[in-house]
Amino acid sequence: MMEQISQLVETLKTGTGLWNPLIWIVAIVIAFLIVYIIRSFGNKDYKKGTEQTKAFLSGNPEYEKEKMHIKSSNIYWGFLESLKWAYNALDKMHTGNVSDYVLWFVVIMGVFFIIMGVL
Amino acid sequence: MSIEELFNFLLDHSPALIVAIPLLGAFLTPLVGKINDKVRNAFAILVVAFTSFLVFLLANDILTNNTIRTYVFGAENAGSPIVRILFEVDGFSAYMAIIASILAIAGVIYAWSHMKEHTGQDKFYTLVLLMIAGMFGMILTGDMFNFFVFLEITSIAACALIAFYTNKGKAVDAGFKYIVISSIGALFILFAIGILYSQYNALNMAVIADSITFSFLDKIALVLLISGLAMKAGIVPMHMWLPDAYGRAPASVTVILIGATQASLYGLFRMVFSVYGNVFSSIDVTKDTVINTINSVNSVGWMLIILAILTMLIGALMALKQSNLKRLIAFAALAEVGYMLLGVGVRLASKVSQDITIAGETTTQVAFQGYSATALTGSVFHIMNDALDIGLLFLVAGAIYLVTKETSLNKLGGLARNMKYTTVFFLIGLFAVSGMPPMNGFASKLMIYQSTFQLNPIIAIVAILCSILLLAVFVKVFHSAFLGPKLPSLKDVKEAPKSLLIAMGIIACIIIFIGLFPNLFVENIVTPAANAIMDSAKYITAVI
Amino acid sequence: MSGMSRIVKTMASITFPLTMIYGLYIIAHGHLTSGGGFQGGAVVASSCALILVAYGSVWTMGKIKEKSLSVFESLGAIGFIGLAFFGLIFGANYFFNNFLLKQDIIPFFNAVGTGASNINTAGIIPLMNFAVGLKVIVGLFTIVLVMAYATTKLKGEK
Amino acid sequence: MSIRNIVALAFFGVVALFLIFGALMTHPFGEFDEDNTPEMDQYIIDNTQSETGADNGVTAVVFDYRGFDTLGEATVLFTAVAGVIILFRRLKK
Amino acid sequence: MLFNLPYIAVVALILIGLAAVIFKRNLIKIVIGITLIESGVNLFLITLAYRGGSTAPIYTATTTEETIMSLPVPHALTLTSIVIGVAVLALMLTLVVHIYRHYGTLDARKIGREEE
Repeated sequence: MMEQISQLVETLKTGTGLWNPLIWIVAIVIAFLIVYIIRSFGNKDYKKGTEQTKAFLSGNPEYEKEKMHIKSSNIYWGFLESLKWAYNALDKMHTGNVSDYVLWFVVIMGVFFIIMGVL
Repeated sequence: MSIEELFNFLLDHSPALIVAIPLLGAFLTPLVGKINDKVRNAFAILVVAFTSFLVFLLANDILTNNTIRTYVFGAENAGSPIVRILFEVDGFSAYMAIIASILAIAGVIYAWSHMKEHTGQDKFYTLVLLMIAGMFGMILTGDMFNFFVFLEITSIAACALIAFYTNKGKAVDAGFKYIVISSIGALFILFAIGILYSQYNALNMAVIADSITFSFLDKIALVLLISGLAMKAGIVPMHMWLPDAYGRAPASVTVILIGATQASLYGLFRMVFSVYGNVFSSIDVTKDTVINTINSVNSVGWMLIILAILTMLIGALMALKQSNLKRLIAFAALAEVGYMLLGVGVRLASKVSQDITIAGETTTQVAFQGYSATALTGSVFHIMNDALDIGLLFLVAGAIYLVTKETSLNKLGGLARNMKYTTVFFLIGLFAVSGMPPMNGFASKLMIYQSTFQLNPIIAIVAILCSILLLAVFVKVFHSAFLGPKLPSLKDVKEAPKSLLIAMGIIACIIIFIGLFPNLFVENIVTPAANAIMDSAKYITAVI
Repeated sequence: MSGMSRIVKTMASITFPLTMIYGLYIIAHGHLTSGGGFQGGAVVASSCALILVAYGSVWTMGKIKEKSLSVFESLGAIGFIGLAFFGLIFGANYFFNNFLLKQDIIPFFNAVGTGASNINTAGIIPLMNFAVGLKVIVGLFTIVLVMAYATTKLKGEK
Repeated sequence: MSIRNIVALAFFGVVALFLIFGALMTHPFGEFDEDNTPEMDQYIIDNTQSETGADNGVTAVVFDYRGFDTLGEATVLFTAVAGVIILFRRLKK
Repeated sequence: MLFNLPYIAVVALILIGLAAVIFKRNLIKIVIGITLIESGVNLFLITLAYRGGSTAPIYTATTTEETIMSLPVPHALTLTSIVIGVAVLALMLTLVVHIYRHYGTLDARKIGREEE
């Protein structure tokens, strides 16, 4: 019985590294404790129902909730815009055409044939 | 007969029964369906549960004793020459069977509520059971042509199930693409089987592996096998059928479809490491094929590495762009397949031969680098993690579609306020699929990173980058679907039905268990499987 | 697909029994002469398809529904896999065991062929031929019938 | 003649070249010399009557030696019938 | 060399089918191409069965000791692969019918593009 328990908490060794989730969990709990202590320091001069709790959008009025929800196609807009060249190529690649699918199969087959035949 | 004898009987015949019982259930389903719906659903769940019980019985025996079981159909022993079909179950087959059984039972339980308001449920359950039987047959068989037959069973059943929503044009189109792709791939695999048969007059994998000489025809057969199975497994750039099929199929089917794709990947592993084991995994310098083929082995390994990097990058980048939830998860699944292929590529690329001089005489020595075993173990481990994580995410997506009838992420929002359990399950899947500690995805990805880093640091960096991209993708999904205010169109959504929650809960519990105790899992289940796939001589001598 | 002219219907109804008998002969002698369950089943299914073409799919669907056909097909498949399962119980306890051969408890199909054609041989192979034959007949005919009926409805819609 | 067709023709030619080479390297049609004697098939031809009792060697292979393939084959037909029926089903209850 | 003509025919059939799948736009023609590939593979399998001057592997009253019989296993494989081909063909045609219902066309380039 005891060795099963010990086997549960053993460390996974990956040749050069190791990984043990239980130690990680303990570490993360300690980190959260520290964060909570630091947070409790700033907690004294916090008053409910005053200006502090309102959202401050640099003076602009606050929208109502439905307007503030960001649609998923707007997220990472900058990333997609900066990688437009890659995405154009990928979109050109993904034609929904069955013949192109089979053509890619033939291309890969040819590449493997060349590798195998040459070497 | 006593319970002990019964267990021994079941264990002895389990390789046949694991395939035969789902088949019998599928043949019986149209008759049982005449009674009523609940009895039929319970019957299907019972059949799959009994099959999973047999799978765990068999896997327990094989993985603990580290043996290989063979089962001959229709005779006591295989005889010589081997004319009969025989199943050969080693550690890797048992490992894949465990994955397939978990996915199958989750999918069948999930389908109870998910398929409620659809017609033609008799045929639906028939096809699901046939697909499960084909999956197990592909995994357990030791005969090339039998592998092809079960591949076709899986493909045809999966195609009919992908096109289940016949009132949607895209679903039918995805089904057509899938059947075209899979039939062409299967036909080329059959062509390769014919080439091998014409040379060695044998259809048994072990016999062919024993007598293989890496001649020109063998090279052609190997190319046909690798390309066909890679297309079935959805490797870039032959992946385009995969998002269509995964995205358009019912969620309960998609989970089992993941298992079918993994079975094709299993076929790739088996063909490369067992059937061509004399070339790829053997280090016995007395065989001249081992020494002469180092270059082609390394080049195939680098080719697989390039394909794996492409798979990861394109999967992650395309997933970032999608706004259809199931299609997005399908691209993420594609990226996950790349990690498994990376391990195989690293293993093959690290095979070296050097001449060492001891006391004057020079001897040639062929060996794999030390890290390659870690790479293959990590990729074998990642097969199970990927199946569980992606399966859980697809189940969540199906639950969202069931309660909201929406697939576009732009029309979703604030679901966390109404669907608490589903949100928790999605969070678990998110952390797991993007390799965040302490979930299971992190352990396997860590093994792959570290072994790949020793081969070439840039590859490891790219792999880590793709993992980060996956995290970004699913954070976007979590924000836009679950967080935010209640949308007026989704005011009155309910929590998902019970059977969906049960199915998701099963997979989530397994994910957390593997994540918390990775070493236990790796030592007792993954390492025997990886050793079995790496040792081709044992696979051959188990039959001959 | 509506029915064809009277001549075609008459000729089809004359040819139907002959083709069916020929197919059943091929099924029954599968273990002695060339042929077997699949080939004979295909012949019989083609004769049924001939009737379908001659009389039209609507008439045929009125005669026989695909639900009953699928029940028959399930019966054929269950017979086939059931024979395989019987091998677990009788004989040497192996799946797909040819348990009828070389035993005297069940006195039919248990002889061993000796060159001359002898119908009473080959163990469970004739029974499997019959099961597969039933399965193939019903299966192919169901495919043709369902596709013909559905496409007929399609023409009706437009 | 688009760029796609040119690429397609190129790789198509590569595949064709290798397959034709393979076809020329296969053992001559219908000739079996010493180094490739068909042991498995010869064993079946010799023992089909004594082991399975069937005069027809092909039926012996289909239903006895490789009977499990035949089960899978029947299952494929069953699957196709189920698929055709489920795809042409009525969508309303 | 001349005696490899059947294998050349097999390769030709497979390549014709592959070309039909790649270069044709009509879905029906793609299906025909797949059946061509399949018939090529079947021809390859049944070609492997032949031995010089051999008869069918069936024992009849006229069988003697010196009768050469062709190999029985490729016959069985071809039978299985033919039945599988029939099943795949039925399913593909069913899906083509549905695609025509939804899109009103059979041009492979006009259908199946994922917009979102």
